[in-house]
Amino acid sequence: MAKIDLDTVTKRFGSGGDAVVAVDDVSLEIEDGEFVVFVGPSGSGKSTLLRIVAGLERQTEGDVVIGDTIVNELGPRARDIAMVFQNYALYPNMTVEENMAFGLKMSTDLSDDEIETRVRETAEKMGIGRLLDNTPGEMSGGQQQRVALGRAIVRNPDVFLMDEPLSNLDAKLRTEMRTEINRLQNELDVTTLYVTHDQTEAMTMGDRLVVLNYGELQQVGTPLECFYRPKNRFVAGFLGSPSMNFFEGQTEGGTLRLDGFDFDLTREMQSAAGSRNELVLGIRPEDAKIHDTPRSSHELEAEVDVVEPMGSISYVYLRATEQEGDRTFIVETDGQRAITEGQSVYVEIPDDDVHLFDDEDGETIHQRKLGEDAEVELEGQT
Amino acid sequence: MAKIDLDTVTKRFGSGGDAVVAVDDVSLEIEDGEFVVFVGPSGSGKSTLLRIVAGLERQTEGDVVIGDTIVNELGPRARDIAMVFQNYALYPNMTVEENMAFGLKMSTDLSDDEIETRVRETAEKMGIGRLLDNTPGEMSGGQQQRVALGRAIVRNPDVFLMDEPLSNLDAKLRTEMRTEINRLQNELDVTTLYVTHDQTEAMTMGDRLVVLNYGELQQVGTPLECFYRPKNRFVAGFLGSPSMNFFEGQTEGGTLRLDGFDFDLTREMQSAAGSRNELVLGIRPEDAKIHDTPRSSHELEAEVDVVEPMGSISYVYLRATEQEGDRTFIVETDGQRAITEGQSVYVEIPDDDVHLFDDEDGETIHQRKLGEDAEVELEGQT
Amino acid sequence: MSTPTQTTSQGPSGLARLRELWNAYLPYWFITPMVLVMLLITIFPGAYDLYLSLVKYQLTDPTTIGQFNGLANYERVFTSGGAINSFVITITFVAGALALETGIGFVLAALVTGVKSDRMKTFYRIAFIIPMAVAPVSLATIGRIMLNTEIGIIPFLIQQFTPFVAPNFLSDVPLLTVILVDTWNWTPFMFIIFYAGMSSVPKTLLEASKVDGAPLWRRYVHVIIPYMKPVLFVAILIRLIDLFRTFGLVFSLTSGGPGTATELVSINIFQTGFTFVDLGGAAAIAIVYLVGIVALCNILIIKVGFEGVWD
Amino acid sequence: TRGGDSSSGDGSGDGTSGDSGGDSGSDSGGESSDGGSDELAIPLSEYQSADIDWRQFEGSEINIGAVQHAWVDAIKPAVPVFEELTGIDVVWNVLPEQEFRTKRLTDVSTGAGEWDVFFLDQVVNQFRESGWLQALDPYFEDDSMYDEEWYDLDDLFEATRWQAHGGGYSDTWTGIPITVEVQTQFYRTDLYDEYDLEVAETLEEFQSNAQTIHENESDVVGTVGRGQQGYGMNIYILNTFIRQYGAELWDSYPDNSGLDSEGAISAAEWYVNLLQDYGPEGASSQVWSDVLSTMQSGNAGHIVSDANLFWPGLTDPESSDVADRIAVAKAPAPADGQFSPNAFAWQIATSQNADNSEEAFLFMLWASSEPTNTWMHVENGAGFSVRQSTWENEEYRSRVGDNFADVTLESLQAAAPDPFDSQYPEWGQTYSEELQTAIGGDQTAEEAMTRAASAAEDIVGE
Amino acid sequence: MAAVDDAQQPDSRLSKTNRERLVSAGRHAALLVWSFVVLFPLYWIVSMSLKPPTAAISLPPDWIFLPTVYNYIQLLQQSSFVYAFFNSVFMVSASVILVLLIGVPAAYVLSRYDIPKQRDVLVWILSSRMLPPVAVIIPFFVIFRALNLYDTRIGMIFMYITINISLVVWVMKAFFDGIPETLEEAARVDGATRFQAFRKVILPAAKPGIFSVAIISFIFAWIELLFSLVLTNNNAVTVTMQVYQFIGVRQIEWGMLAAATTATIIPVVIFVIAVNRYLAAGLSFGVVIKE
Ligand SMILES: Nc1ncnc2c1ncn2[C@@H]1O[C@H](COP(=O)(O)OP(=O)(O)OP(=O)(O)O)[C@@H](O)[C@H]1O
Ligand SMILES: Nc1ncnc2c1ncn2[C@@H]1O[C@H](COP(=O)(O)OP(=O)(O)OP(=O)(O)O)[C@@H](O)[C@H]1O
Ligand SMILES: [Mg+2]
Ligand SMILES: [Mg+2]
Repeated sequence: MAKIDLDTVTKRFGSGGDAVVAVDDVSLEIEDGEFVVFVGPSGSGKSTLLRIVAGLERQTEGDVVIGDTIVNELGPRARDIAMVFQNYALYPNMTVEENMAFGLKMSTDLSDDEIETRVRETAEKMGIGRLLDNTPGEMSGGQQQRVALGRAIVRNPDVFLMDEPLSNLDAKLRTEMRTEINRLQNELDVTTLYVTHDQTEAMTMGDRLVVLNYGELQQVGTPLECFYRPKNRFVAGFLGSPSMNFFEGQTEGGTLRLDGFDFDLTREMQSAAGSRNELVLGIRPEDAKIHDTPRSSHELEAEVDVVEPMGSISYVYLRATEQEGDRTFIVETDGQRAITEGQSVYVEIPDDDVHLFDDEDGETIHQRKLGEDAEVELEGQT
Repeated sequence: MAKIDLDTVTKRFGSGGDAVVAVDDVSLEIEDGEFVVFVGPSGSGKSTLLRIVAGLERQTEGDVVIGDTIVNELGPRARDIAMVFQNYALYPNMTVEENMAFGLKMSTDLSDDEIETRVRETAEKMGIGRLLDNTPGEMSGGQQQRVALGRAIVRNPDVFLMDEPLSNLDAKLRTEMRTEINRLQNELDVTTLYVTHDQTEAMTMGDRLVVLNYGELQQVGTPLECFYRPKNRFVAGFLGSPSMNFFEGQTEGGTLRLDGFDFDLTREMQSAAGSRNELVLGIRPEDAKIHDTPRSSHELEAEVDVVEPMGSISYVYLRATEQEGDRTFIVETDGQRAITEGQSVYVEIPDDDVHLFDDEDGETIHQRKLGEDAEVELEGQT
Repeated sequence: MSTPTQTTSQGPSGLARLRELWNAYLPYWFITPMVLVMLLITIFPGAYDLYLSLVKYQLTDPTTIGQFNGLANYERVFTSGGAINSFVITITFVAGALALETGIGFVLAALVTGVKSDRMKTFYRIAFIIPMAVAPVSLATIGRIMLNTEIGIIPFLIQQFTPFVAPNFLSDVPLLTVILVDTWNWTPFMFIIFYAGMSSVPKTLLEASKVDGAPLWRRYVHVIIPYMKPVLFVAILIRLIDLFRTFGLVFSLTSGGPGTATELVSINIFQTGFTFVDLGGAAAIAIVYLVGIVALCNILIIKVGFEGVWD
Repeated sequence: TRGGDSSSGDGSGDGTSGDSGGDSGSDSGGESSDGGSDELAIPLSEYQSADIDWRQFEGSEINIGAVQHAWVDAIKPAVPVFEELTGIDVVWNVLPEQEFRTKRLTDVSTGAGEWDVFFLDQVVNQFRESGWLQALDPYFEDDSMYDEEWYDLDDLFEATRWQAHGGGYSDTWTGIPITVEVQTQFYRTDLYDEYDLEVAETLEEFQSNAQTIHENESDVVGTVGRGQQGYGMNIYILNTFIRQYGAELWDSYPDNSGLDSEGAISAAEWYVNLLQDYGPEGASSQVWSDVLSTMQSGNAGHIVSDANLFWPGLTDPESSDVADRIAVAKAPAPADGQFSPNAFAWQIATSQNADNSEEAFLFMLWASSEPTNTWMHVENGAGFSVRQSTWENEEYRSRVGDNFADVTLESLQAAAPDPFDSQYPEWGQTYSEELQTAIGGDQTAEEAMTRAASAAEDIVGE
Repeated sequence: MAAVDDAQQPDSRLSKTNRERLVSAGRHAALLVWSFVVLFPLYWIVSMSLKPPTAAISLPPDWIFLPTVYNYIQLLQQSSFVYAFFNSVFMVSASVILVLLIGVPAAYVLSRYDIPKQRDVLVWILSSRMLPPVAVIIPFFVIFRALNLYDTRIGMIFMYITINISLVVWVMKAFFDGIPETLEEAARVDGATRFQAFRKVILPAAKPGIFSVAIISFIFAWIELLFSLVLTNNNAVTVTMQVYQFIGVRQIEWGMLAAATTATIIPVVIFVIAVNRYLAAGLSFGVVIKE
């Protein structure tokens, strides 16, 4: 009933030479009841895409299909959606209660009592029950955001569009809200499009992840797929925090010569690389390991630049001792491990955890290995 | 020159019975050049505090001292601050360039050329160099936020006030911006008050962390101090994501009886607990360990409720097999470890990693142990 | 019961269909009544005046009425001193009054906006609106007596309580007097609109500009005024147009005198048409004048920095 | 419909407060419905004696467009008499002068004919020549409508009849005169006593009287007089002196306006100098109401020459501070000139397009007939009779005072009205503007008159 | 918003309370000066209406006098004045409601939709108030008679609409332009039709503008003279005409004129007081919408 099809949708702002292509030829099928998370750098067209689905923006090209109808011509009202705006867009002259009740009044025949009950319930869930009589101007940023969220979920639409609905909430509240949204989505089986910048949300909330860059689809898949099997360097680098470390280099026989160290390619890697000469090696900070003394061949010597203690873990910024450039890479270590800046360490780069990318087009040519279970799970998903 | 003292500052909105106490008797000394990060749940008074320091809101009681002058009487203009507003507050009818140049024009004598140069440089750093001629309405949320940030840092004030300046940016950009802000702050030695909801920012950016709840100061200290030596249950639970797991229970001799399992208190813990009967045990998800088979005495049997795979790690939601209530707790495990829902596991709660809190007032009565190095480092900081 | 009309409605129900139609064509419904009213009030009078301006229509010469006159009426506008003179006077009058009313209106709006006490605010708001409610002819009639050098209260007060010598308002400085009286009468117009416009400047913007270190006047110049620009522009434009057609107030105050010192175009049109009963000539002045104002408005809208406001 | 009756219809007895009493400016014939039950002001028999078929238009209605003139207030209480007499309802439309002119022109020129009867003044020839006016002669000739003997045309002042013939430009009746005012001089008896002054008959005497007062009294100016432009304003006063100086306007129409003749220039010089030297500050912008108010408030010693209709206002203690210290005299004239003050008469007329012209004529006749006119003057505070007999009526004379009555009567008998040709409004306007400029001191009287003359000749000659 | 309330000089030695007091005193001084300028003539008019006629124009003025309501009683006894007064109240109120009903939606469309030749349309709308009434009064008179609108209330109401429509459209367009479109988008996503979004969200946000133009339109119609002069006879008479009846040919009744003028100000004052609180319902969109 609320399947959403985007068919070669393009959106340009402005025209002629100045045009900004906010969404570039995106095709995507979203199943009824599916929860899809959109991620991408700032300005990559996520909001625009949501607005196109909502009917607030008219795509320059392509079709939007909701259910079985092409809705290009239909206004937002006809599409039966609820949306959380990135900028909240609360009605300034209404109280919280009125803000939340507005959609129900407009789109349903519920009695005033029913509306009030539903609004109150939702407000309680959002933790803004005691603010119902406030106007938006009298609330903190997070409270406003929760009103915006509450205003959307109090309704019972076919489609949820949520544009960074939790960005101004603290971690704890965010976890609660995340759970609440997931629960609700499961319960009501509402097709949901969700934009977020939060890695946790991206990885945990959605059935599928859509990665955008410069308005173009980069990868569509389950979160784990995107994380472990990134289609290209962009996706690999974008997901995970801190980002994957990339090292550019040239193959020389079975060896990849990188700035500061050499990396011996496994047979598998070599065959994947084929005739490519310029390769990029990728390794996630949590996969590389730091040793005080050399242990295996796949190690490089590096000097500790900065240590960022995070509590249980620390991020260590390292600079390869022999490198020519001035770049650092990051490795995650245990938070209680004593590492001081300037210290010399050895970094192990396990074969299994390495990704290889084509230097030119960024395509992934070799994916990392996973544990057997994980591998199975991943397969199962796709 | 730009030391900031808050002396028993209180802010009430409204009056009489309806008054909301947004900031409650906060006293705080911030050194010149210090970088202080404010954290706290939504609505805890962070923004209000910043606005009081900025002179946009007049405290109901108490004094604000900047440098050596009591500035209660002075308007924002006289305080020489730059602020990033939580809601951006860009001038809608100015272009990005004009927005950024505005503060410089107003508060300095720089020539137009100099201003332009500085604006351009800053804009490049913010990654919005090509948007200089856009108006705020034509930009994505993250782009707007970067303009707001750029507008503040392009100036050279005595004090930076930043209210969640990175909330709408993607992880990668956020890392970059974080680094940029830190670099700038170090370079210019600007006293900085920074509000954030992001754990990483909170832990890594500031010299000191200020934790607020309901307008009251909970703890002021280095990030690690607050993380490892939380003053109370609130701080312990607020920092770290996912939150620390808490288990309420009663002491019976040397044993803490919790719902679902018993925990033997060490001697040290017992003496800390003293005559208290009702205690709360706290353990961070990353400190508890999951085993397939029982290993030590400090273990409980639990059933896997949900697994949240995050890439390198997974969060496992567990329910103690023998418990009566319906609560779950979280343990972090390796992302590639195969754990399925419904599976039975053993959870180890290492003595060293356990915090104990008074059940009534939430005060910490026993802090966890740290590795020696970490311990030293922590001591060194305080 | 089947009536023929029902066959046409295919929709779910008549009412729902109506609703649909209402919403589907909303902009048309919204704008049509206005357009109809506008057509009614512009087409006929415009055409009528245009026609009159092209024919002989000197009422005292009934035999020639209606004869096509080419551009002779217009020629007279440009050759007779009276009309040209009145254009010049009108422009002076408009410029002076507009500047005063805009300036005072803006300052008042800004000052009142900053008043903290609600009661005082209400008082000022109401007090500053009232002068507009005094009908111009009443004002002029009573104003004449108040300004009278011998028996008027205003010269009396000036003599008694200030070091200045009161001028003979209506005979020595008639244009200034007329401008001042108009300012008294119509500053409220600017005040109301400016005040409402200022009320809608977002608080956050002001806060941002304060933090940015902008002194008061620059906040006005760079933040408040640009934000209010559409409203400011509209108020000024409308007042400009109204000033150009001011009639009753000035006519009752000075009848256009002394001499022709305050003979505005509207007075000139009135005299040509209603006193000299040369309707053709009056229409020609009116048309020339209309063309001038339309051009002026277009120039203002396009050129004087207001580009973009109306896109 | 609404009850249109005003309770204080008959005013409080004298000319001024009569105004405030009974203006139901636009009352739609309210009086007619109530009139029957009330006592009629004038017995119907006064009219029924005439050989006129009063009731021939029974049941119709006439619309009267009037200026806010004391005549309206004076006659209104008597209108039920007319309504009773004829069965014609009267609807009033009373407006201030300026507004009245605008509306009259709109109504008449567009052929709307809303007004069956309307006031007519200096623009009579403008209206006549444009063919809007209906000549009344056919009605005068209709036996069922006019009874010469009863009406007694000759009782009307010559000057008013002349004006009702297009100010001498028409052979036919353009309207019927209803009010007449003549210029007289007003002065302050207390000041005359104090400085031992004699009432001036000549201009020179007047000037010296004005000078005496002007120079000896700090708060009192020697004289006031109209300075404001407008064809009924300053030139209305000046024309008196021009004629008295022996000059004639338009001695040969349309070639010579006479405005730059020696006499005209002397008159202008005299008047301009008088106002400049002994007049109030800002005299050039004064209209009749300023003149009146200044005199009423005791700030002037004289009104050099203005409508005798000021008399009630000046002598009413309610509105005048100097009510008991004012006297009236004939306007001064040059020592070697002839006494010939300006007289102005309002007439009421009907237009070509009016629907009810016959009814209108009956109304005109009724309104200006001797019984009505006498009643208005004797009973209802009026003071502008066009009928000589009224001024000789003892009852009336005792009400207004012999002095006032004599002065007026003598003045009227010697009076000459202005010649209002069809272009009078236009050249009069220019002429008055020039005069105003001269009074304001921006040009000499001679310059003003010369320029006025050439402008007038241009306009008329076109 | 409070735009004018903080430090001018960064190193001001004055304590806030003192400086605040100073700023506020300066502000009130300026405002009181203008209040005097505004109120003195009004006071004079009112006092004229309460004085016996002679005192009305005597100098030096009687500052202290025994007020008399004689003039007002006279005024109330004039059925024609009372009739015209309420007639005007009715016609003017009706016209204000109608002109808002017609003009506000049109302004909204002009603000939100792409209208071909928008500038020309706007100038055209404005052109309806460009000619002095004296230049269009005759054609209007002709139309009114042809359409049987002469001297009818409907006709006058229509006339009042015509004199205010351009004002309403222009001013309201400017106000609508200032209201963020996001609000409307939110409403439409919430299931509101365009009309509902307009009525429930945009209109409330535009309140200061609407009530301001309502006041101005009311006044414009209320004091209108020339059209009511020419287009009415005795049914649809307006109060302005009644005020001027005291300006006679040889006598101006100052007291009555002042009383009538005062009486005509009263409805305006009442109207302004009634809508006073909406005039500055300053909405701070910025708090709610990140801009
Ligand atoms: N203008 C106001 N009127 C009334 N209450 C207010 C006002 N501004 C803030 N508050 C209340 O004060 C409390 C603190 O608000 P504040 O904005 O400081 O919170 P915060 O810590 O910044 O929260 P967040 O993280 O959600 O932005 C909140 O409960 C809020 O509702
Ligand atoms: N109205 C507009 N006019 C012109 N360009 C626009 C407009 N709206 C958006 N853009 C541009 O389109 C691109 C995509 O914007 P969009 O808001 O979809 O980004 P986003 O992915 O939501 O980013 P963010 O995470 O920062 O919110 C950006 O480069 C932006 O500058
Ligand atoms: Mg976005
Ligand atoms: Mg906040």
